[in-house]
Amino acid sequence: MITTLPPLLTGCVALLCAWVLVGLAGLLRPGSVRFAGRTLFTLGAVLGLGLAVLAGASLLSGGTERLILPLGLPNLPVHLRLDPLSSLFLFLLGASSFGISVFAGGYFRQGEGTLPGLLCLQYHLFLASMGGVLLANDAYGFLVAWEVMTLSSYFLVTTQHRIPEIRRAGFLYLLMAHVGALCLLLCFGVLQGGSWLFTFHAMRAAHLSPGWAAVAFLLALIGFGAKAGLVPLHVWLPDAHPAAPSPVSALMSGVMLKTAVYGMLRVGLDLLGRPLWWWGLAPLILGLLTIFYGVVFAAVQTDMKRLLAYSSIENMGLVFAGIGLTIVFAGSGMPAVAALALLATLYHCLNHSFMKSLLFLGTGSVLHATGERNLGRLGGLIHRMPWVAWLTLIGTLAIAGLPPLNGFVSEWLLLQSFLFAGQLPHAFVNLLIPMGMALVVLGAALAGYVMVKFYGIIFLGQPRETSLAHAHDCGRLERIGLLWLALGCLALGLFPLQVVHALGAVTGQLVGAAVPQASAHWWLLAPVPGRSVSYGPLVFLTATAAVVLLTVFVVRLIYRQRVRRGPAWDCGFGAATARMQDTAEGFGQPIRHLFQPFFEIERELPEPADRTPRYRIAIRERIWRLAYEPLARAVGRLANAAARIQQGRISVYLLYSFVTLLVLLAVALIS
Amino acid sequence: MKPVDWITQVLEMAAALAAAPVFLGWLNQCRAWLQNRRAPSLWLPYRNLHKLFHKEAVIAENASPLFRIAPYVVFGAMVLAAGIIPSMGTRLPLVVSADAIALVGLFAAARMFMTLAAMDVGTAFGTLGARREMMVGFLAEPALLMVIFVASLISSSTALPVITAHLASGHVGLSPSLAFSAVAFILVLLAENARIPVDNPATHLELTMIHEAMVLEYSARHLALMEWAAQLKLFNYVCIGFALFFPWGVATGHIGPAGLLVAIPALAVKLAAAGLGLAVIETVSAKMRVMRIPEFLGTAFLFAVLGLLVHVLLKA
Amino acid sequence: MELVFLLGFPVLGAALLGILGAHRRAPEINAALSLATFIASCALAARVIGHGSLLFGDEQFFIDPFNVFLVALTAFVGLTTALFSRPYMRVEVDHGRLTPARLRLYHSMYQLFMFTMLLALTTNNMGLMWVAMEGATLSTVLLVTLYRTPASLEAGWKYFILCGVGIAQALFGTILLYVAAEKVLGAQGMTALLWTHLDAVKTQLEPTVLALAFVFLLVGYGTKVGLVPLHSWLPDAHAEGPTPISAVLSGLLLNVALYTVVRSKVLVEGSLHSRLPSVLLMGFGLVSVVVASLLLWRQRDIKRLFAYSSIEHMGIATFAFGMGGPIANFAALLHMTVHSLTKSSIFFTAGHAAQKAGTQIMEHIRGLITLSPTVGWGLMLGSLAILGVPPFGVFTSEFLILTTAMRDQPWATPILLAALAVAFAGIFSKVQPMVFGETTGRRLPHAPALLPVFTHLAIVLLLGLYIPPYLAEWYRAAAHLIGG
Amino acid sequence: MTHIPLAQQLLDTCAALLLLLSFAMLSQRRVVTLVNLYAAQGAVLAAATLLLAWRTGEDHLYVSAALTIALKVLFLPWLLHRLIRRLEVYWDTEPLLNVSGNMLVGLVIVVFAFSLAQPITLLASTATRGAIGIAVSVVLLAFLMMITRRKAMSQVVGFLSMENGVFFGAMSASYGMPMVVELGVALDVLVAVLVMGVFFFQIRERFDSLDLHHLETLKEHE
Repeated sequence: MITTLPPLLTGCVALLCAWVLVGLAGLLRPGSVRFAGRTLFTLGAVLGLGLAVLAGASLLSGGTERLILPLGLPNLPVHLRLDPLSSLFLFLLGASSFGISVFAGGYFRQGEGTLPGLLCLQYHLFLASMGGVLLANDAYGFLVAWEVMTLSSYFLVTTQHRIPEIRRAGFLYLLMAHVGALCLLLCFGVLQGGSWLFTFHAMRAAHLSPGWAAVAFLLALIGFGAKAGLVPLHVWLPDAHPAAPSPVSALMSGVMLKTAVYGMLRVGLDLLGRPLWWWGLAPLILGLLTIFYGVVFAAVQTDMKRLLAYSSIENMGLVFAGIGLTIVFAGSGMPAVAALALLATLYHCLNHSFMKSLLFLGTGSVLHATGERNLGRLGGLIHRMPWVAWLTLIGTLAIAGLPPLNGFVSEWLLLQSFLFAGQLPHAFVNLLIPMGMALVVLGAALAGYVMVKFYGIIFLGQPRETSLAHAHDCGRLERIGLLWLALGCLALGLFPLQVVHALGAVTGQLVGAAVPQASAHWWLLAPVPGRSVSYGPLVFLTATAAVVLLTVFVVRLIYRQRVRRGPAWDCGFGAATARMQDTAEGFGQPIRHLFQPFFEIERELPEPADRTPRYRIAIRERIWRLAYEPLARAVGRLANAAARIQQGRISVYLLYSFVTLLVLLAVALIS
Repeated sequence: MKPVDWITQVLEMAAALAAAPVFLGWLNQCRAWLQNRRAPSLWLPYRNLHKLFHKEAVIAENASPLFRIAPYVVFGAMVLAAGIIPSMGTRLPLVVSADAIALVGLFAAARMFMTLAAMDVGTAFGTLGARREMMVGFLAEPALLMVIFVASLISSSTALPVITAHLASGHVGLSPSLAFSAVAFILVLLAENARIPVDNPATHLELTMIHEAMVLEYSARHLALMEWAAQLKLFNYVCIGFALFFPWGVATGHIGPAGLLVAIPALAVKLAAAGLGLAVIETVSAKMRVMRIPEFLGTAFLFAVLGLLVHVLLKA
Repeated sequence: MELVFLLGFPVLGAALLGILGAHRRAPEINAALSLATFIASCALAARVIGHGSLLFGDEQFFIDPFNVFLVALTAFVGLTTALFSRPYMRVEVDHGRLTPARLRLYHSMYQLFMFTMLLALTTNNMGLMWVAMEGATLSTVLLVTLYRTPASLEAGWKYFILCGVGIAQALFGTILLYVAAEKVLGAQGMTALLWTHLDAVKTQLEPTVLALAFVFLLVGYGTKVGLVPLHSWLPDAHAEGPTPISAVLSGLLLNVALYTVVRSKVLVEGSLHSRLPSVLLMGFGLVSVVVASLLLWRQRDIKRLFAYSSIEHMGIATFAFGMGGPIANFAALLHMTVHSLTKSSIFFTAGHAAQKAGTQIMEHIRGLITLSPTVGWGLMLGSLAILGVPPFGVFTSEFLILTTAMRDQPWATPILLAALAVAFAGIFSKVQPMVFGETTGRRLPHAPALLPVFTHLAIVLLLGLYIPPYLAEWYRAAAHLIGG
Repeated sequence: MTHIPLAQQLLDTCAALLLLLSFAMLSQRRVVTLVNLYAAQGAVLAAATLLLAWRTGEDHLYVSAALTIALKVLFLPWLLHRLIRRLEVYWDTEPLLNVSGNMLVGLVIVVFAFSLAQPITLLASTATRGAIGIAVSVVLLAFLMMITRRKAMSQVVGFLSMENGVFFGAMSASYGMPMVVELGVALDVLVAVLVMGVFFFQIRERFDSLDLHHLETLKEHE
């Protein structure tokens, strides 16, 4: 038992409790938006900031703190642990939740279905439980926090429970999450290795046979993969994330998915000790598959939040590919490279949480301003809501992986680590992985396509509906939230070296190797072991800025005439209307055309002689037809078979007992 | 980094700025000759730019600030790219802050701004152009990246100067993987710079055009910047080709007067040859349908990946 | 002394309520007597915790940690159910589904039922245990048919015949046990049916006979536990009886039946050298879990749905007892506790919901959360709890059971996993639309009795987050008694 | 040949009679006769108990014999007859399994029962241990009868005769159970039959027949 309380960990726990209290406070005046909506959410945001600070401090110190609370099972009190890995993800949680909570403070209004006070409770329980997942140091505490997280998010998803689709989405989400949690449960059952101690350090100590270890790894992959939306367990994600109110979608995509990554790293690289290299292939291949699948489907979406959800799937694929790569390298005795891959993975987690939260919040503002989620009815909002538009642009460029923003850094790191695949001692694998690299690159490029579609159709062009004329820009709190996240994207993009330094402790903890830092300059990132490769976003940015400004200056200098505004030329075609712009479907058409086999498309084409031509197209995932519907049917058939047992005639029931009796007696006699 | 390197750096950018229009002019001349036309003047692109700069700019009413910023950003990106690619010397201060991947990223950024600007006014042709451009882009970028990766696997670095220096140093023999990726690169180059058979820079038939469709709404100085940026892009791509496949004559050490004496003529010769080559390709091939482009670029991508596999297999 | 009170109050109550009959305050009296019983049980429990196992009435009664916690649980749920039935039955009478005369029957039989169960738990005499179990059946049969509807009559008849026949087998098993014991303990064994004595000499009992005895006992009492394929009476009886009875049936009777099975298992396993009893229990458990969770998919009647879920959970507990070992037994006991608490609270809310909607058919129960938030949330949380979602206690026991299974019986885990998933889909896909969405129901004159519901849920929640040390000790002692 | 004491022979005869009666019930289709047979079974049981009591001098066996006569020979048959008259159910319909089939299955069951009783017989120390097998088969035969009958009434008679078998088993294996238990059992049986009576009237007033096919509506399988 610890005599003196560890400062940072205690602080974190206190903050989590404070979150719960804030949530409960919401029940005091559940009806009032001003109190529950504004005040409490802002309070929660401040707590989040505090959490980020504490976690950051512990990350930089690189130390580990433990704490035991007298709760939980009789001989298994709740163990808590704050080590670099958990502090990194805690930081992520705190930092992005600050922006999201501030935004939420301005976002929630009356008539969102659930009462604001209840919403506040669920929201803060959600936050606190995520913190609990990251701090838990024993299987039981972990699972409890994990499921509370699922549950609270489920209630948040079904905020507008009157809409059947949303109910369906919530049900699907909870079902998949529960099955995943059961897998995790079994995984821990294997990990505890008969010691009946469910603490993580006991699991680290337990010695498993390779077979059992592999089983545990596989179960963990299924469990956490289901949460992270890994293909083919992703089906719940594109329904659930859009269904939730936008701040919640932001939390789910931005933070909750990362808890799955955390769990995967915790189990795969920490609890299982030294992983075998070929375990890595499973997450790698699944991850690559997921990247491609997610981005292709994102490209053909017409609902802006669905589009973002699929893009989240893609990014999770990227992360899991990174994890797989890490394990492959770590298992083949290349710790330095493994550290590089792990670095890319962690970095991308940070990036994605900021970028995706930013984008989801942006869509939230659009949704409130216009009441529209369908891209086909938006457009030209950059004039009506400049704040949202310009801040979202940063997120868009970042997630498209453009330098000098943050999305690029992690992709750069990942590609650098991919380039080492050739040195792997395993034939065939070092062939396979370059293919993987090709997929990653293709995914990144497609992400660019998706983002142009996303941004261009929502914010640029002419408004596709007259109602959009009344769209208003977002309020003050919302602006602060967006601004915070946008700044986060910039900072992560411009000061990678500092971030990498901070992450060093984590890589050291997980693969036992920090990333070498070749360059002496504070502005230059050169993490690749034994290679003279470097990337300096600051220089990059300043150079670009310098050139651009110089150009502007020169142009102004040599040419001083005014700019005239006129009607759009459009090749002299006068009667151009807003309806002649590309719709979302139109913009996605090339992708749809190219990757036909992926989709299950149903078209409704107008007749040649149609007075009022209508064109409708619905795209479903084949996986429903191929996997899930047959599964459901099979269970249904089994249920019918089982129902035959219960067919109402008492004689038959008596016969059951009779036969059972005789059989058992016979068995008893024989044995 | 010595001041001399900074000089080289500036010199390179300046050279690119100056040479890009001329190179286009030269390309057009070659094409004209091959097609038995009277060749336009070598300096025609300059005249065009000059003319455009002195016109009055007209911008659509519903154009957002993004529309006006885009040309400068695109132009700036291209100039910076020119500064990263070792066309004459490899000791470039800027290079340490941006390797080949960053270079591709830079091109991508330029493309992104261009397409967004094209969608900004919200005309049918603008969005059409943007869509097609992205369709080209999402296949061309990976292909280009894979091409670069082949070279960087050979020289175990993604920094262009290192690659060039390593390849130029001569102890890399003729390697099949490079051959594969060279083919891929040429296909990418054609697609990325809106050359026949992917796009026809000379056309004004709206339905077939890609690049032109995007800049339809631009006029005067904005258009000039866009055009110039396009020329720079072509120039940059050609220089990348040199850096990867024909790194001869590039000064790998500190670039003194002597180095210049070698580098400049070498570059000029290579450019001339490249222009001729491109002209030949463009003359013998016909413009393809838009929906064929993915196949075209898919081939390029495939070649690049093949190059990679060949390298891993043969370690060559 | 406490024991006298414990058993005395219900008998008194049965008589009193039988005489007073349709008195205006009969429900309150019922509740009061249940409260008294509960207090007595607490006193008893306190004493057992203090002094360990006790013997009363020349060894006819035996209290050890194992049964005393079930006694306390039974008394507690009995109390809360009485509280719940107060407004519930009033509403039923207002709806004209019940006459005052039947209300009298209901109250006195309720107390009698309590008595029989407490007797079955506390007696040390296997024969008396049998008598009590049969008594439990008889006292509830007429409650199941309380509404006199065709369906309820059918349900009652099946309940009566199947359990009657089953219990007859149990009697035969008891006799065999007696025969075997007599051999060891000497004839004229008034002692030869006393569990304590049997337990003392269990290693010397003749294995084959005991094996046969166990089979008879298992089939007999297993019928009352509702183990597939002996379960056929259970869903009917639960669905057609009045809701308080459904609550006590699945919350208490099943527990008591399982208790008797485990008692017999302890004896038999002591004498047998094969693992026959464990294997049988595990087999029955798995089959019950699988079949029940499949049948959940086809339910339309809310109470029937949760009746099947009871079968499923009894299956889980049985499986755990089958696995044996300190942790599995601990988990099984915990599971019995949390299941009876959760399930009874679910039946309470389900009853209110059915009254509000005027039907038990789930398609017609919609949007409870808008109609009456408390009932809605009660049903939602209760269902989630019973589905083993943390932080509720059911998760705790399932956590222990599954992790144990993963080590000891890995072959069974895929089956359990699939079954639990199917059960989750089956129940939640039906609960969600009942709680959420637009509503059709109407308000009722009597305010629903939600104290019991939320008391139960609170306790279950507590058990999920924190098991008080003395409670844990108690469970451990019990688990130790069951041995393995 | 060894001399078997008269009491022993009588006891064995009783056992044989019991088995015979069970078979008779199995084949019997008239409800009234069924009840009479049940009464006869009770009588034989009582006789056996008395013999045993006389032979072993166990007092409590006298008591249980008295109980048996009171309950199973007099009261229950009387009650059942009354019910039959009140409810006018004289005939059972054709059983689910025809008589010869019943008999055949019954025979198999008897064989099984005897093999089952083997270890018990070895263990038991009573003079009547040979009869255990018969007890078991009486129980199982009653079970079979309950399965094959279609009228509530005949099912009940089956139930009761099963109880007879159990009782006989107890007696022959260990000279009966402790007194407390026997009293309890008797009480339960009594209550059971009363409850059943109530039931009959309820069922009757609902369906105006005691045919079990009315009671086949609650089921999962359509």
